[in-house]
Amino acid sequence: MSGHDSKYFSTTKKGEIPELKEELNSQYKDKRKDAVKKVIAAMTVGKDVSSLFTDVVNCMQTENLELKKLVYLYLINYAKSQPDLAILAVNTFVKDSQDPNPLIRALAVRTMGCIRVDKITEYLCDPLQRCLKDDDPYVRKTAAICVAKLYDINAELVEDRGFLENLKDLISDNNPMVVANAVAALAEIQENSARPIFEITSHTLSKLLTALNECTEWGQVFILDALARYKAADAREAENIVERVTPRLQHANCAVVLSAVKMILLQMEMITSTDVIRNLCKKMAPPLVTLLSAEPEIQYVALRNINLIVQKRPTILSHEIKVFFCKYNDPIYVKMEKLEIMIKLASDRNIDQVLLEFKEYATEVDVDFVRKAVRAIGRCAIKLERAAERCISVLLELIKIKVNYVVQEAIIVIKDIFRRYPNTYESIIATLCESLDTLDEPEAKASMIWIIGEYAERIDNADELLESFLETFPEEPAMVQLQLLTATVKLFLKKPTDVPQQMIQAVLNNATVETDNPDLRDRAYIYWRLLSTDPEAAKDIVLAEKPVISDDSNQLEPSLLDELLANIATLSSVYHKPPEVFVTRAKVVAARTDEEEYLDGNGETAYSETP
Amino acid sequence: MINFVLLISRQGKVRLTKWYSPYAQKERSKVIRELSGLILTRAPKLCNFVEWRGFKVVYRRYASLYFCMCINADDNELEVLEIIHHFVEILDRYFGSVCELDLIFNFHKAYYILDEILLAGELQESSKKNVARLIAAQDSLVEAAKEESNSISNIIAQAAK
Amino acid sequence: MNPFSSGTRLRDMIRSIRACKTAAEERAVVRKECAAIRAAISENDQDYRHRNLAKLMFIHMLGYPTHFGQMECLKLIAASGFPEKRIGYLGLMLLLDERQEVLMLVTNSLKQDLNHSNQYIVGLALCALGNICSAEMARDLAPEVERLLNSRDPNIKKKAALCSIRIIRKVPDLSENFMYPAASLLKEKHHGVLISGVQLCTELCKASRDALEHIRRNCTDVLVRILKDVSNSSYAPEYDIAGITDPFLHIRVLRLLRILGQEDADSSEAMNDILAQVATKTESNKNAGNAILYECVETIMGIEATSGLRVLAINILGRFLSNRDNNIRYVALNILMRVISVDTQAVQRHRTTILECVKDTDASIRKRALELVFLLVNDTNAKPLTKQLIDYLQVSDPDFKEDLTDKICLIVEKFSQEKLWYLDHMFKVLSLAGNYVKDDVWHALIVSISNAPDLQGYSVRSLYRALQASIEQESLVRVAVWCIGEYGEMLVSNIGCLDSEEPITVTESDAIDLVELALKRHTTDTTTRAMCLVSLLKLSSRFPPTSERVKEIVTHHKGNVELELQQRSIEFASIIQRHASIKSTLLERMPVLDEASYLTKRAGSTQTT
Amino acid sequence: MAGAVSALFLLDIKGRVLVWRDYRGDVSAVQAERFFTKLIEKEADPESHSPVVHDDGVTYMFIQHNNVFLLTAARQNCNAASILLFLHRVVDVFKHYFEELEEESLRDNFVVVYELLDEMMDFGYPQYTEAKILSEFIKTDAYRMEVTQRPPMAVTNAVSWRSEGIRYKKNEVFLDVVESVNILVNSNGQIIRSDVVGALKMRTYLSGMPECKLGLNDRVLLEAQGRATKGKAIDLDDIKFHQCVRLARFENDRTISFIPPDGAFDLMTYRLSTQVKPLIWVEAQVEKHSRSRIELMVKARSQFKERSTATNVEIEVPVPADSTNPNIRTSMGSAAYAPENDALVWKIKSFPGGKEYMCRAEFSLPSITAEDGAPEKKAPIRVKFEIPYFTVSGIQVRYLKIIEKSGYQALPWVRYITMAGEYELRLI
Repeated sequence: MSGHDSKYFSTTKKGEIPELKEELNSQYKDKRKDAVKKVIAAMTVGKDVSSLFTDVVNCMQTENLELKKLVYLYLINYAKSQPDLAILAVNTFVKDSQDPNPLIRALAVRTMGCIRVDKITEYLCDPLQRCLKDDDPYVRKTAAICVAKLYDINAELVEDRGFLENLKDLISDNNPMVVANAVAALAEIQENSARPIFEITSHTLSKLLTALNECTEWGQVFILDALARYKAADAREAENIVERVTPRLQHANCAVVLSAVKMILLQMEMITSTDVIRNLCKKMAPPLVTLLSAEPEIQYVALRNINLIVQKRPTILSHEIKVFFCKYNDPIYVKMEKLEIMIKLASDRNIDQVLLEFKEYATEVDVDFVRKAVRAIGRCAIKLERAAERCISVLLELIKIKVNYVVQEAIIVIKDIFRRYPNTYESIIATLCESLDTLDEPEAKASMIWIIGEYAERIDNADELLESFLETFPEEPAMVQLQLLTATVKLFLKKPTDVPQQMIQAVLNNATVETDNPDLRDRAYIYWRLLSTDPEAAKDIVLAEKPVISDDSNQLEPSLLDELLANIATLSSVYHKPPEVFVTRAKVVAARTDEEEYLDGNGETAYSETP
Repeated sequence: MINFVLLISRQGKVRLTKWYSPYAQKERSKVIRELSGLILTRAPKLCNFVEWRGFKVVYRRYASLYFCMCINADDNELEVLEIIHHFVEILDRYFGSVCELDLIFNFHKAYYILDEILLAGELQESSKKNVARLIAAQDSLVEAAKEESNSISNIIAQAAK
Repeated sequence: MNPFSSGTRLRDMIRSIRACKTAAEERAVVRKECAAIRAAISENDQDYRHRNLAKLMFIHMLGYPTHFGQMECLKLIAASGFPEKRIGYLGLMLLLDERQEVLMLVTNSLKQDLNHSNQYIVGLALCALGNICSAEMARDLAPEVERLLNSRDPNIKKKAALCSIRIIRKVPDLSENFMYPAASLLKEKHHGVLISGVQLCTELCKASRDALEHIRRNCTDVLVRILKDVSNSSYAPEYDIAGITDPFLHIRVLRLLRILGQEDADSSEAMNDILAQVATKTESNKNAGNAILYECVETIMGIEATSGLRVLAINILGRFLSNRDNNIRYVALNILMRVISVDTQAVQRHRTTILECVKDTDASIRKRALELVFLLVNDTNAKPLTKQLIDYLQVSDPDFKEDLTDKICLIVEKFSQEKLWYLDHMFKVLSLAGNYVKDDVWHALIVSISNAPDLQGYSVRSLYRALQASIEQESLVRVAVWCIGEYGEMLVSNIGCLDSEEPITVTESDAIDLVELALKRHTTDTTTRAMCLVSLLKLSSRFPPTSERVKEIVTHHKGNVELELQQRSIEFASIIQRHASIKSTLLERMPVLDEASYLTKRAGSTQTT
Repeated sequence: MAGAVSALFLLDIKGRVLVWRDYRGDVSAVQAERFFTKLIEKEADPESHSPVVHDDGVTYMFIQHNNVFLLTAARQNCNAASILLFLHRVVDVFKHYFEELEEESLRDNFVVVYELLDEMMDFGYPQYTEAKILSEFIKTDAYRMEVTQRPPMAVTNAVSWRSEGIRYKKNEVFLDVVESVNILVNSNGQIIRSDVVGALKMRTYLSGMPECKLGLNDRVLLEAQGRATKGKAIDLDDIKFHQCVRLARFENDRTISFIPPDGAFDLMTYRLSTQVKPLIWVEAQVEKHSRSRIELMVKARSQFKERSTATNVEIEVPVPADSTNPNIRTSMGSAAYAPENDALVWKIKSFPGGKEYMCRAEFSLPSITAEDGAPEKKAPIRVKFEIPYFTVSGIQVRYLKIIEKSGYQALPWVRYITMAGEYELRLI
C-alpha cells in the first residue's frame, strides 16, 4: 500500500546507519565524537540504533568526559537488548571506577547500576565496594544510591556482599549529602523487604536530625520522610523532635515544609500537653497558607493534604477560610479542591461570606465546577444548622434561574437537607415540584421521587405527580425504579385510596414479573408480602422514624485518615488512598520499541521552511 | 458518501477540513480531537481504517500529513484510499512537488481543488487533467480581473496627476 | 482612523500564528487579528474584504469563532466579479452550514448565479448549493438545478448531477423530477458526467421505488455496456490508475448494478457476464484493482447471481483473507459479514483465520473479526470458540475487553445446550472481567440459576469461591451476593453436590463475613451495597443465629446519605428487631421468573433495539 | 514512605516524547506517551487536568512550560510535592542554560539535557538543582574545555549553593524589598481577601565566603532584644528562607544569618494577612444596550498618601470577545481596546495618591451571535501598578552586615517597592 506514497511531501534519508557505522570507526577523534552524538540524536527521536552497539562501545575508552557520558547513555539504553555485547563494556567500567577523577568514578558506578543485565551485576560489586568508601563524598553519595539499584536487581547479592552494613555506616558519614542518599536508599530497601533492615533508633534519629540542618533541600525531604516512621518513646521525646523539625517550616522549599508538617503532626499524637498542641497548630497554619502561593501543581498537592489535615485538626485553619476562595485564574483542578476545603472550614461565623462565594461560582461557565458549588451550598446547610435556612434560600434563588443542571443538582442536595432537618423546610416542596418535568438525570429524578413519597401526606397531588413517572417505569434506570417502588408503597400506606391502590398494583407488577433485575424483584416481593401479610407492620417498617443524617459523608474513616496523614506529601495523600491500592511493582521492559512510528518524530522539520 | 475530509499534521495541527454533513462548531473540534487521538497514534503497518461512531474513517499518511475521509459503513474503503491519492496527485501537480507549507499558505487553493474533486460528499471527476484544466481556467479568470483592476487604477492614477 | 485597519497580509498572519509556541500565544494573535477584521468590516472596507475573508477562513480552521464575518461572504458573493464570488462562496461553505439562518439570505444570489452566463460562476453556485444547502433552499432552487442537468457544458452537468443528490437527500419528494434527466446522463461520454450520473441514479434508487423501477428497466443494459467499455478500454492515460482505466467509474457502476440486480432475476442475468469478466480479469496486485474486486464481490453476493459467479466471488474472498496487506484483510472481513447470510458455509471455512484476526494487533481488524466470529458461532463450534475467546480475554488490551466480554456473554447465552456449561463459563467471565459485564447479562444469569434447582447449590458454592478470589469484579460480587442470600443453606451444607464438584466447608458466619466484606470495601458501588443488605437480611432468616449480628451490620447504615441504603437499613433493622414473626414469610425463596417466557421476551426486546 | 520516579520525560505540546531519561526501567516511553497523548486530547485545554494522574499502575505527574511538558512516571508512592517542585526546578536549570526552555532549545541541546538529567536525578531521586554550580562542571558546547572537570566542592558541601574562590574587585550587595498586594473584591464591592506577599530579592557580588547578617524591624526580634518597638516594629505572618539561611539559628534567636549564593536569589519571602485598604480602587459600570452596543464607565481612585505616586498603572476591564469600534475617553492616561485579552486596557503612567480618574468607553457588537452561544467567562477587573519607595508592611532593613575573612568592606544598597500582585475586582 505504502510503496508509491513516499515521494509525496517528504525528503527521506536513507542509509543512515551504515554511514554512522563508518564515522564511529573513523580514525579522527572529533569525527568519532560527532558520530556518537548523531547516534544519540537518532536514539532520542526513537530510531533503533542498537545495531551500532559494538561500534559505540569501541568509543568508550576515551579521556573525553562528554563523549564518555554519551557512550554510557547509549549503554543504559541498549545493554538490555544486547546483554552479550554489554560485557564488552565491563572492563572500561571497572577501570573508570578507579579513575583519578571523581566525576568519572561516580559516573562509572552510577551508570553500571543502571544496566540491568545480570552478567554485569556481578562485576559491579567490587567497584561499588570501593566507591562506598571513596574519599570523595560525590562518589560516596552516588555509590549509596547504587546500592538501592543493585538491590532492585539482585537483593540477595546485596545482602551477601554486606552492602547493607556499608550503607548503614554511611548514615554516620560526615557529609550530609551522603547521609541523605544513604537514608533514601535504605528506606527504599526497607520498603521491599519483609525483614527489619533500616530501624531508626534514637541514636540514628539524632544523627539524622543533625544532618537535616546541613544537607540539600532534596536530602532534607528524604530524611524527613524516612523519619516519619519513627515512633517517639514518650511525649518528651516527641516534643524534642518537633522542636528540631519546626525550623523547617521556614524553608522556601514547599516539599520540605510539607514533610516537616507531616513529622510534626505524627509526633503530636504522642504529645499530651494541650498548650503545646495549640501552639504547634498555630505554628503550622501560616506555612500551610503560604503553600497556596506556590505553583498551581504544588497548590494542588497542598490542597489535597490540607483536606486531610483539617479533618484531623479542624482548628488549625479555622480562621483562614478566605485564602481558599477561588481566584479567576486558578486552574479548575485547584478550584475544585478549594471548594472542598471551604465546605470543611465553613462555620456559623463565616457562612455568609462563603455563601456569597458559592453563589458566585454557581454562575460560572464550567459545568462541573458549578455543580460542585451548588452541592457545596447544600452540604453547608447540612453541616451548619443555624445557617441552613440561609443556604436554602440561596439554593432557591439558583433554582429560579432555571439552568437545568443547577436545578437538578439543587434537588439532589435538598433531599439531604430534608433528611437532616425533618419537618423544617418542607414548605419549599411546592417550588421543587415546578421543575418536575425538566428532570433528566437519574439521581435528581430519584431524589424528587423520594421527596414526593416521603411527604405524600403534605402534597395534595402526590399521586398525580408519582403517576407521571410510572408510565416510563420499565425504561427508567434501576436507581429511579427503586425509589418509585418505595415512594409508591409509602403513598399507599399513607393514603390507601383508590388511585394509590391501583398504582401500587401496577408498580409491584412492573417490579416483579416485568423485570429481570433481581434486586428490584427482591425489594418488590418483600413489600408485596409485607403488605399482604400484615399492613400494620408494613406501616411500622416502611414509615419508620428516620435517624437524622449526619454531615460526615465526606469525612474519611479515622483509621484511613491516620494512615493517609502518615503519608503526607506523597501520592497516597493526593489520592486519599493507602499506597497498596495503587503501588504496583510490575516490571516491564522499558526499551523503547523500534516502531517506525517514531521515525520522523521531527514532523515538520523534515522539510525545509522555504517551499 | 464522504461525510467530511480532514487533513491533520503529525503534530495534530489541522490543515484542511471540509464538512459535507452538518456538525456544530463545538462538535467539529471534538471530532477532530477524537480522530487525531485515534489515528495519529496508530502504528504504521496497521490497516488504514478506523471505525468510529458507526462510521469508518479512511486515512492515509503522506510524510507528516494525514489525509482522512469519513465514510458510511457500507462504502468502499479501498476506493476511498484511491480518492485520497487522486487528490494528493492533483495537489502535487498543481503546486509542483507539494509540501505541507504549500497547503498552509495556500490553503484556499487546496479547497478550490477539493471542490473540483468532491461535491455533496461524492466523487465529481476522475480525470486529474480535467481538474487541473478547470482550476487553471478559474485562476486565470482571477488573474485577468486583477490585471484589469490594476490597469484601471493606473488609468485613474494617471488621470489624477 | 481605526488603529487596526492597517491589516497584515494573509501570509504574514499565517506566519505569525505559526510562530506561536503555545495555545495562549496563538489565541492572543488570533484575537488581535479578529479585532482588526471586525473593525474593517464595520468600516465597510472593500479593498480588503477579500483578504479578510481568507484570513477568517484560516482562523476558522483553527477552531476560533468567526460568526461576525458571515455577512462578508454574502457581500462578496453579491459582487459582480469572479474573484470576489470565488472567495465568497468558499467562505460561505467554510464558515456557514445548513443550520444557520443567515444562509437563507444567499438564496437570491445563488439563483442569479445559477443563471449566470459565465460557466465558472454557475459552477461555484452549484458547488456551494451541493455542499451546504438546507431543505428549504433545495426546494427553492431545485428547478434551476434540474435545468442545468441539460446544460451543454459537461462540467456544469456533472456538478448539477451531484448537486441534485444533495437536493434529493434533503427533500426526497423531489426524486421524481430528477428521474428522467438522470437516466439520460448515462448516455454521455464524459467520465465526470458519467460518474456523477451513476451516483445520482444510485441515490434516486435509494430514495424512490419508482425511480428504481425506471432505472432498472431503462438503464441496466446501458450500465452493463459502460462497465464493459471501461473495463475493456485500452490504455487511457487520463484515467489510468495502476493499469486500470478509471476504477472510480468501475466501482460506481458496480454499486448501481448491485442495487438494480437485488432481488431481480432478469437484470441480474443481464449483468452476469460482465461481472464474471471483471471478477476474473481485474489485476489484483494494486489497491485500485482490489477496490474493484471488492466492489464486484459485493455486487455478486448482492444480486441473484449464478452459482458459478458466486464461487468466483468466494474465491476472491479467500485470497483477500490470506493477503498480507491489513487493508485487504480488513475489507475481506467486512464482506464476510455480509456474505454470511447468503452462504454461511463459505465463511465457516475461514473460521481459524478469522479467529486469529480477533487477536490481531490492529484494533480495527480485531473489532471486525470479533463481530464476524459472533455471527459464525453455531452449536457445533460454540464450545471451542468460547474457550479460545475466554483464554484471550485474560491477555487482551483493556480497551478491547468490553467488546470481547460482551460478545463472549452473548455466545455463552445463546449456545448453551447444557446449563452447567453455561454457568461455568459465565462464572469464569464474571471472575475475569466482571467489571465489563453489562446488567442484562448478569440479570439473565440469575434468572437462569433460579430456574435450575439442581444447580443452585453448585452455583452458590462456585460463586463463593470466585468471590473470595476476585472481589473487585462488581458484577461477580452482585451475582454471588444474591445467590449467597438466596441459597445460603446450600452453601453451608453442600446440598446438591455434583459428582464433579469438590465439597466446601463454609460456616454460617463465613458466609456473613464475605458479604460484609463486600459491603464494606471502599470501592464497592451503591447498587452492590444495597444488594449486600438484602442478602444479609435473607441470611438472618436462613441462619437464625446470625440475626443479631446482621441487625448490627444493617443498623450501621441507618444514617447513610444514600437514599436506598438508608431506607433499606431502616426497614431491615425494623424487620429483624420488631417483626421477627413475619420475617421468614417475607424472605421465603423468591418466586422464579419463568425462564422460557423471559427468554422470548428478552430476544424480542434485543431485536427491536 | 520511600519513593522515587521511574522516568522523566520532556514532551512536546502534543505529548510526544522529545527526550527522556529512564531511571528504573519499569515504565516505557511508549506506555507513557500513549497515556499522555490520550490525556491531553481528551480535553481541549490541558491546563484543566489535575497534575497527578494514575493509569494502569503508574502515576504521572506533570507541569507545562511554554511548548514543553515535563512529566514523571512513577510506580511507587513517591513524594508528590517534592517531585512537582523538582520539575519546576528543572525548568529553572534549563532556563539558566538555554535562556528559554522550549521544544527547540531542547532539540538543539540534547546532549547537555541528557547530562543534566543524569546529574539532577539519580535512580528517580532528586539530587541537585543549583544551576549556577551545575554550570561549573556541565558546560554547553560553546564553553566546553578539553580538560576534565571535577565536581565542584559545593555539590556535596553543606554550603551547596556557593563555590569557593569567587573574586570581585568591588564588593557590593543589592537588596530589593518587593511587596505584592493581592486583593479580591467580590461583586458587592466587599473586599473578601487581601494579603501582602513580600520578598527580599538579593543580588550579591561578593568575594570569598562572606558571612552575612540581616537585621529587620521584626517585632519578635526587637522585643527579644528588649528594644523599644514603638511604631516601627512589624509582625510578619510567615517567613520562608532561601536554603542558605540557618533556620535553626533563626528559630533560636530570630537572627537571619547566611552565606549567600553568588548573584541573584530570593533571600526570604514573607506574608502579611492583615486587611489592607486597596491602594487603588476601581469601579466599573457596564451597560449592555440590546445586542448591538455596550457602554462602560470606569472610575479609579488612589487610596494612599499624596506623597507617594503609583507608576505604570494598568487597569484591565473585560469586554465581550466580539467587540468592535471602540470609542474611548479618559480623564487621565490612555485607554485602548486589547482584543488579545478581551479587555479594555487603561494605562496611567503616573497616579499620585488621593486622586480619582475616569474612563468611558463604548463598543458595538456584531448582529450575528456566535453559534454555540456558551456564556462567556466572567473575568474580573484586573489592576497592575508599582509604588516605589513604599511598603505596605512598613518593613525596614535595619542593617546588613557582611564579614569575610579577608576583611573587605562591602556596600549594601537597599530599595523598597510595592506592586500589585493578584489584584482582582469582580464585575457585577
